[in-house]
Amino acid sequence: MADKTCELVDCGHRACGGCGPAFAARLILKGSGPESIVCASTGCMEVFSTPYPQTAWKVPWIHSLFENAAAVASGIESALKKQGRKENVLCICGDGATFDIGIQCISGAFERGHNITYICYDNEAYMNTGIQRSGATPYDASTTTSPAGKRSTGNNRPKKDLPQILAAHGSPYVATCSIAYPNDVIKKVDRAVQTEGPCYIQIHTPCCTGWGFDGAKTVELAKMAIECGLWVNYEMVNGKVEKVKKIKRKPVDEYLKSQKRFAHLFKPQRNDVEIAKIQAIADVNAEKYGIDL
Amino acid sequence: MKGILEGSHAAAEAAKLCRPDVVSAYPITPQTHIVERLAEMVADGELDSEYICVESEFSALSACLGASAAGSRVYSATSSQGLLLMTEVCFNVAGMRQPIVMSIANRAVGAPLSIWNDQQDSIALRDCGWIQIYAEDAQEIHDFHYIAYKVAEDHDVLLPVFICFDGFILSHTYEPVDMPTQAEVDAFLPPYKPYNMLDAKNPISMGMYATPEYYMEFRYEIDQAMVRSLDVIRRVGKEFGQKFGRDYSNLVEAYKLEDAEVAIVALGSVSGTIKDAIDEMRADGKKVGLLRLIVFRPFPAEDVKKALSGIKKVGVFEKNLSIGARMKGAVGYEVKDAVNDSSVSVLSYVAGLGGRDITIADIKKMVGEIEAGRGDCFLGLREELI
Amino acid sequence: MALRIGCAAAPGQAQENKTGSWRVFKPVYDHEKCTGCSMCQLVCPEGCVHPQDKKFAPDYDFCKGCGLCAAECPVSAITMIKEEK
Amino acid sequence: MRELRIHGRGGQGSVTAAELIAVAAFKSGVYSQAFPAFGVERRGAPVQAFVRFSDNKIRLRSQIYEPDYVIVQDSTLIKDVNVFSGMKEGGIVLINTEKGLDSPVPAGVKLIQIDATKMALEILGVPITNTTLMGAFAALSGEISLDALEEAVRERFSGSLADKNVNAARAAFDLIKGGA
Repeated sequence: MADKTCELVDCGHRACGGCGPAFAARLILKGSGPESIVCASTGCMEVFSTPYPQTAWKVPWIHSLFENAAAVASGIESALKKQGRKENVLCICGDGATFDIGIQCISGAFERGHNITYICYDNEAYMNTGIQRSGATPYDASTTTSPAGKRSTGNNRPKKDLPQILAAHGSPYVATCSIAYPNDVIKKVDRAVQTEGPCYIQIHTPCCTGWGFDGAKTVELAKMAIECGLWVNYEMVNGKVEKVKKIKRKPVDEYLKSQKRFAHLFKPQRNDVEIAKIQAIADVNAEKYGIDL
Repeated sequence: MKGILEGSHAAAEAAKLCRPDVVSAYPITPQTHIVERLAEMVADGELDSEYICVESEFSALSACLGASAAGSRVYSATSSQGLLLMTEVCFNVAGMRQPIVMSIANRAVGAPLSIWNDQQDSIALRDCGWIQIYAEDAQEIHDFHYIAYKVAEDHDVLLPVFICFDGFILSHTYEPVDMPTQAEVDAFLPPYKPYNMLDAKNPISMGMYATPEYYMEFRYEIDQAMVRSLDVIRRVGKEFGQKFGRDYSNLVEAYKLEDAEVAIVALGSVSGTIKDAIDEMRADGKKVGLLRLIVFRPFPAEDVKKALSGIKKVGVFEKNLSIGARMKGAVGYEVKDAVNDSSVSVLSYVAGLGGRDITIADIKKMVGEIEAGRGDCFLGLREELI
Repeated sequence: MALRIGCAAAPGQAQENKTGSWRVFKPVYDHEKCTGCSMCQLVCPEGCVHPQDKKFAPDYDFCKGCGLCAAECPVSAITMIKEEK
Repeated sequence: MRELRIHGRGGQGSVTAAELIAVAAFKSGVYSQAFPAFGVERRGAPVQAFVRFSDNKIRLRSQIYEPDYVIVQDSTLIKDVNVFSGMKEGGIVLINTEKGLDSPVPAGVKLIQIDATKMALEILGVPITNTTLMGAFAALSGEISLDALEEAVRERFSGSLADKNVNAARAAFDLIKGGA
């Protein structure tokens, strides 16, 4: 059972000050507890938490490759089954590993129905390698591989709807959450590990370095994303959306303005056309999930 | 019990008797019969393993890695493109020192697409840290599985093993195989005792990254383990011989080399055809012998040197092509280096690629070329096509 | 110390890395104002805020001075001041 | 060492026939080796399978180019495939044919014709001829005993299917022995 006081990620890790994913890692393990095995993909969290021999993980932890965490977890789960063991098998992977390079392994693991919980810490780009776009990068965000320029307003595609894709695999429990609501993260992880079958949780984890804001504002930014409707917290049980976080919605402007990755939408002059497109994405979310109070 | 069975079933039956906790593999010609047979065994309750039917070879070996890290004995099998798709995981498994055993039904690598045999796939992965053993017949395919697990899991080694055998030529051929009983195998191969393992009661981190202060030493340690495995393979091969009557304490096999003037070096099933060719040539008064490399990684350089000592003309039969290399084949260099004698001619012959059949006549032709000092070339090209 | 085969390690060794040296700004906790709500402990990405006499205080050996605790404290009991070296 | 080449069409059981002959040979006390012509042929396409018999361990891995025996599962193959290719002097060809063969046979090759399809239809109820031809092969070659063949067939099939196949093999064996 979830225990808020449980600390399974050690001090001394090398994340940036104010790191959203580092905060998320602590919350995830409060939700899943010490009887957990963590399977990590290559990524920012892997690198900041495990330079040999200084591991920050107090639970069994394994990293193999960038794209195979779900397959490695499948093997771990099968071995535990054969040995009659009961640890929770968790994947904790970034959005690049999840949305892009690892999606085949994830699809395979979910289709096979392994009893694992796959958690994506979504900081909306490849941060480990220096802020390149991923399938989770939001529309118009400027990254080093989708830079804003004279002929570009940044990333030209909307964010992939991965929770829906995994729900379509027959996942019994899919949830989104955000470090803006820490107790909600803990609760959802707890529920996922207690649900039999492959479960998926996507946690919004603002990255001060990648998005361009002050590390003291990590939680504030996460809240702003929810308040403007660009991030929606919900649970999907057996494919049906339940328990949506409802809000009094604000325009997207303030959220965008707070981050360097969207600065080109405001300088040298405000780009009303593009901001309207992003507002439309939030409006569609609001309609689709019924988030408006 | 002696029976007659297909080479791939000789692999599957041995894998079963090794009691793997987890099996994960993906179908690919000509390996498929192995995974089909194992799936059948699981379905019939003959084999009490978790069988993970994955979506790719990449996931097959990744799942094996996870299961092995969680403390289970695991098994997989593949060929060709499948092995290449696993390449990244292969390096990782060796680096993480997981004693996984995998059967390789050797097959050519595209393009052009070819389902037929050569050894390009496993030779291409020679540097990834897996022990590579090459079988000549179905009996060796079978026996090598027991030896492989015991060597891999030895705490002086802790390295994964490829058991390589020629696709179709061995995998699809029926021939006699003597199979031990489960009790005999259990007495030879004890239950798996992991060195590092994922366990909530004793948590550790595995597969951490190493900064420049540490990386080289980890790679050095893997190489040292590979070097140590030479003796461990000899020891385990000898022990196997004492228990089962088939001795595998030699990493190479010398056939009629003592008085040979010409030696052929080869890996795998073509060695049988070469032996028949040698018998015919010897009947005609030609002093030819064979050195078969049973183990290619670790490379048994001392054994090769010793076996070839006094022989001035050596030809290496290569079922691989190291594109752009002067000698053409990859194995020749290592034989030449092991011999380390400028008065000895060591030449490579690339042959049998993509399933091109090798006959006794081809071997005789190769010996003619070795004698004439013409080599580091392809053998048996269809001149009309080039 | 000899390497552990397979690039593996047991927990505890991350604490050798005293990340407190990264700090430019330092959180100062006003225990008069502190209500003991534990928000600072919860949000700290380092996990280096610990209970102290029913209130909370950071472990300066590891605090990187990000200021999240100060930003999220509901009663503004934490102030960030420039670190003096 | 003696060598056998089987010609058939994909789906006719040529590879199974080669395997069962090898098993029967092994049970008859000689070393044997069976393998298919490694290909990607689908149902209906001409295929080949091979068997070697020897008193010593078989090491040779090449395909078979100069067979002592040839079995042709379907005489319609003869117009597409040179089933006599490389046959040894004194070799034996066993052909399944309904009407009898009208094309010439190489000199020195002994031809044995049998309407295996008719026999299979009568005994098995289906036109699958491989066990019938195996029985005939046992009789004409002496490489495998009928008892060993029966054992091999019973290991592969079970129940009445095994009985029927054994009966088919036996009938063909008796037919050849009686005619010889």
